Amino acid sequence: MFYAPVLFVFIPIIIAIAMFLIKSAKAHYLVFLSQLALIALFVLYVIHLSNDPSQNMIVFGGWDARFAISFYNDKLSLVFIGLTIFVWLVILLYTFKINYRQKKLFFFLMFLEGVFLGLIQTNDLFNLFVFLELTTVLVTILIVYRKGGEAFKAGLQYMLLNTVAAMFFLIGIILLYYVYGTINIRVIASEIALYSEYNIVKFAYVLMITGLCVKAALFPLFTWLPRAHGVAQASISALLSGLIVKAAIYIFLRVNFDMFANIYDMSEMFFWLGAVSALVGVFIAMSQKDLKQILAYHTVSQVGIIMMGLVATGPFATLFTSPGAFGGLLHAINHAVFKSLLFLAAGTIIRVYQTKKVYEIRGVFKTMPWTGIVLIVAMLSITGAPFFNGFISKSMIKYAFKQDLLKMIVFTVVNLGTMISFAKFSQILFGPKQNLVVERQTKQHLAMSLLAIASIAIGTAFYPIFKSLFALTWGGALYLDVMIYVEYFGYLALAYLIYFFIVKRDYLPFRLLRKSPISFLTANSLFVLSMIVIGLFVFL
Amino acid sequence: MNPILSFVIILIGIYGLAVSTNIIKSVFCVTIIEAGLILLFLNLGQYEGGLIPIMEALGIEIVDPIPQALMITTIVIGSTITSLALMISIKIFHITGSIEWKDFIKRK
Amino acid sequence: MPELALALQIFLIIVAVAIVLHKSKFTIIILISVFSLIAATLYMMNQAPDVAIAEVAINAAIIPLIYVISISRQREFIVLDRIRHGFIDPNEKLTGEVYEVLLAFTKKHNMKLNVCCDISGTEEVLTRDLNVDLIVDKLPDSEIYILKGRASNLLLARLKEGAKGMEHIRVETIEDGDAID
Amino acid sequence: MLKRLRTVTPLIKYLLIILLGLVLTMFIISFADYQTIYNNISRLFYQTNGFFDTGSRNIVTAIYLDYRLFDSLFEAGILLVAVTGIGWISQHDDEQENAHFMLDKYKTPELFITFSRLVYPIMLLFGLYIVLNGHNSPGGGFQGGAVIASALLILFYIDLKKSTNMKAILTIEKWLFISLIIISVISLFTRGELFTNFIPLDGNADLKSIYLIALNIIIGAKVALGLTAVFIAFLKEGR
Repeated sequence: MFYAPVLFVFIPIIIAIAMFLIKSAKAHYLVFLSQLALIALFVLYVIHLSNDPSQNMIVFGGWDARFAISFYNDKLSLVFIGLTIFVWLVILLYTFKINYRQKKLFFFLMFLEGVFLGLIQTNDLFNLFVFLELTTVLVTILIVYRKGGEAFKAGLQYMLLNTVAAMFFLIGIILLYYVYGTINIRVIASEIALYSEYNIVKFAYVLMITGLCVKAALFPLFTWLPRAHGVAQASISALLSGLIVKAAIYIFLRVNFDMFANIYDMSEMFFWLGAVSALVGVFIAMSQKDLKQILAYHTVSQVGIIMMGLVATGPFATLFTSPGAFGGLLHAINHAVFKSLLFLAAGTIIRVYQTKKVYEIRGVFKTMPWTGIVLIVAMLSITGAPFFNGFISKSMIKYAFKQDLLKMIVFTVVNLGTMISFAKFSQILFGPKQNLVVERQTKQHLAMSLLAIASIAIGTAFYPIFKSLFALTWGGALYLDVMIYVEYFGYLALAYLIYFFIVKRDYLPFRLLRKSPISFLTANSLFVLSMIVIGLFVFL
Repeated sequence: MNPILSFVIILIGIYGLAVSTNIIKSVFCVTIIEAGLILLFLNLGQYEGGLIPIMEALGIEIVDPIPQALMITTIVIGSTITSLALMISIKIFHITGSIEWKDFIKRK
Repeated sequence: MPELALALQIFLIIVAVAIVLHKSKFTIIILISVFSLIAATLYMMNQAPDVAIAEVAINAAIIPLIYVISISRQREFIVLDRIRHGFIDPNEKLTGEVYEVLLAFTKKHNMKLNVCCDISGTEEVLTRDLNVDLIVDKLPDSEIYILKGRASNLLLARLKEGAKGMEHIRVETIEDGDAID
Repeated sequence: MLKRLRTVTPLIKYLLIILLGLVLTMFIISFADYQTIYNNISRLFYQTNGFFDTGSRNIVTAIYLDYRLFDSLFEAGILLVAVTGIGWISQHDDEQENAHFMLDKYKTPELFITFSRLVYPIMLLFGLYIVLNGHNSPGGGFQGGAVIASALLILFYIDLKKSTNMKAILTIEKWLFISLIIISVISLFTRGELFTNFIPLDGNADLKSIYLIALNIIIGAKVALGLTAVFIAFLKEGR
């Protein structure tokens, strides 16, 4: 059991290579075998760790941890491992078909799973960089997998921007190595206060955070995300939006909360970065007409909300005890669930209707009832309806800054914007039954139902679940309050009104927003600009 | 002095990424950034009188070996990124008939 | 020899600036090789022979070759001849009206015409997987040649404009079957 | 106005240069006293223990084949993934007939052929030397593999139509990757530690070099095959 973290990485990779090498068609079923093995291993490992928490670190080669690579697991990484395995199971179920093309897809998908699990567990900064680059390469290949023209363009921009971001992250690593003599995250975390007044450490921090801002698609640097997520096939989009974006959030948690342990008080800056990207994401999403682009821009805005939550309780928040930070983390998990569901459902609809335009799709609920139901679940989740998972994390985040009026207003506007654009999105549900060929898609429905169940389960039973998992001391008895229902439906009614009287008319600002004005070249200039801004905050 | 010059190379790479008009040059700008980064890291491991990190005799003073080991990895990673990007750029050319960034913007 | 290293590093900066500012594609490849070689020398001066060998072997030998190949691929205009006879014959000299038009067109855009004739497959597969820019077909029982290409190809739009007045040539576009899933 | 944002105007260029100057200033401020804050604890550790721990005189090899073997595994992995991906994008992992192209009929110059025939065995030997002596002299699997790959590339340039089985190369590469993992895991059974030398820590240096040479050979073969495969994919792209 002690070596389970290594197996998490290598089981999917070995299966991936086996997929490539074995010619028989039965090899396709290996992916589910590996997922079952991973789930079993995960459960056993969690039990093992809870019995003996001291065994949470493996140093490869048995050397001093300072000079070698190590894997480290705590509550945070275990949560993300569980989430990864779950989302991957759903995605594999959704994409499962037996043919040659699919076999190659499974090779990349499974390899990516192994790499992603390694990325979560690694305790070494350079190893983290290697995994990051491997993720970038794999994701690029997955984006361009179907070889469309737009996909190639999006993939190239994704790869170049993210590589540059990773390179700057690496410069930060270099400078940290230079000062601390090690690149082990735990060791640096324990010694960070020794040299944190040096300008060189501050500069390293600036570079690493700037790199992560690109990876997490925060405000001025988000342009690669909608392009990449909009053109990939449905399951890949779900994976990218649901999970791969969270890699940046996860590394941000590791770097900002663990390693630098909040020695630089940047919470205000991060809050406004998150707030601006949430607002911009939501406003561009409102103006879009393409089904997948709407969802992709919502990823930008939701990542902004996660960021707002993580830093809401001030600089010295710890992850599992303060409502804001925990709300942000929970929202990252919830977002993985409902955004994957939205993308998968949208993919199913697009395949049947053969178009991506919101205004051309009507009558989904009557044509494809089951997809309609899960889509409603996902939309209620993302808008924060009571009894769905989005509500829990959003109310936690809201609770964290209930004293601050300005922050509250920003958050409410973002929430309202989300509702408005989903008022637009929900138009596809209504209307008469369409005469379309709907094939039987048992596996797809099963995959989507899994996600919908997870969404409702977290929403209704979150208190017992999280109390037992993380020993929370607050929360509970939330649904007895009448105000939350009044508030939600009030905002919903307002959102529909605004949609019908303003957004639907498609005024000039929306038309301008639709053509996102930031090209690849401008994005690079903005990269430098944001580096300066973050630098000014850190140095002054 | 040397680390600063290495950092200048990185900045030139960034500038190139922001102003270069076609894909080929952008891809090479990533390589420029990478070369500057490697030089920066190697410069930092230097000190007066340090020798090549090969222990031909015991007790000699060597330069820091970690940067070198890490930078070999970076070179290999950089080369794979470059080749993948070039392959995609060939495909883009045959699909859109151009590899200029300005032709990338969707015309609606 | 710190002075020499300093001088080389400044030279490296000059080469980098030259690469960024230079316009011609093929000159850049020479500069790329030079850049990598100077960088390798600098690594050697920084007591890093391992990195220098890796840089010389990968970034100064293999990568420039890949650049050469990909740039030359990006100057090709690949035409698939579906007719096999009359317009183009692989073993004979190339003649014909369409050929002249295409030759003039590629010359104007500083590209090379590359003609192939023995690939089969649907139009979708050809233009998508095999990089074919243009498919030349002929209407049965008439002298009209049909040139087909992807709608998203900018060159095709220019070709269409150029071939407007010609009687025997008709340019058609194939819509991309892009990303409906 | 929107159009202006999309392209880089001279104004933005000047602004960008100013911004880059600011970044440089930040860097210079941070590096004001960089030589005094250097933490050489790692360097001293590898200098004193490197040879005894791993049996490799070349400390760089010692690091990437022993202390940080896990990185090297995934460095090989990234090459594997990229090669497979390039093969997928260019569609040359299938055994397809090469199409007949007009431009490809040109001949490589005779002088180049004669010269290359003389050079490439030397390069091949040099590459092998680098791979085999990676633990004693500069070099190792990655560098040697790259040199061997460039020797093989010369062969391809001599005869452009040389037929290759891309699928076989990719398959061999996968097997090499698996054997790389297996060899690095053996140490779990002999020493109780993952990803290190399988020969016990107190074994002598010559014995330990068996492991180093074996790993270097596999990595060398993998890198050589991988880079050759990338090159072939480019050469035959769309053909």
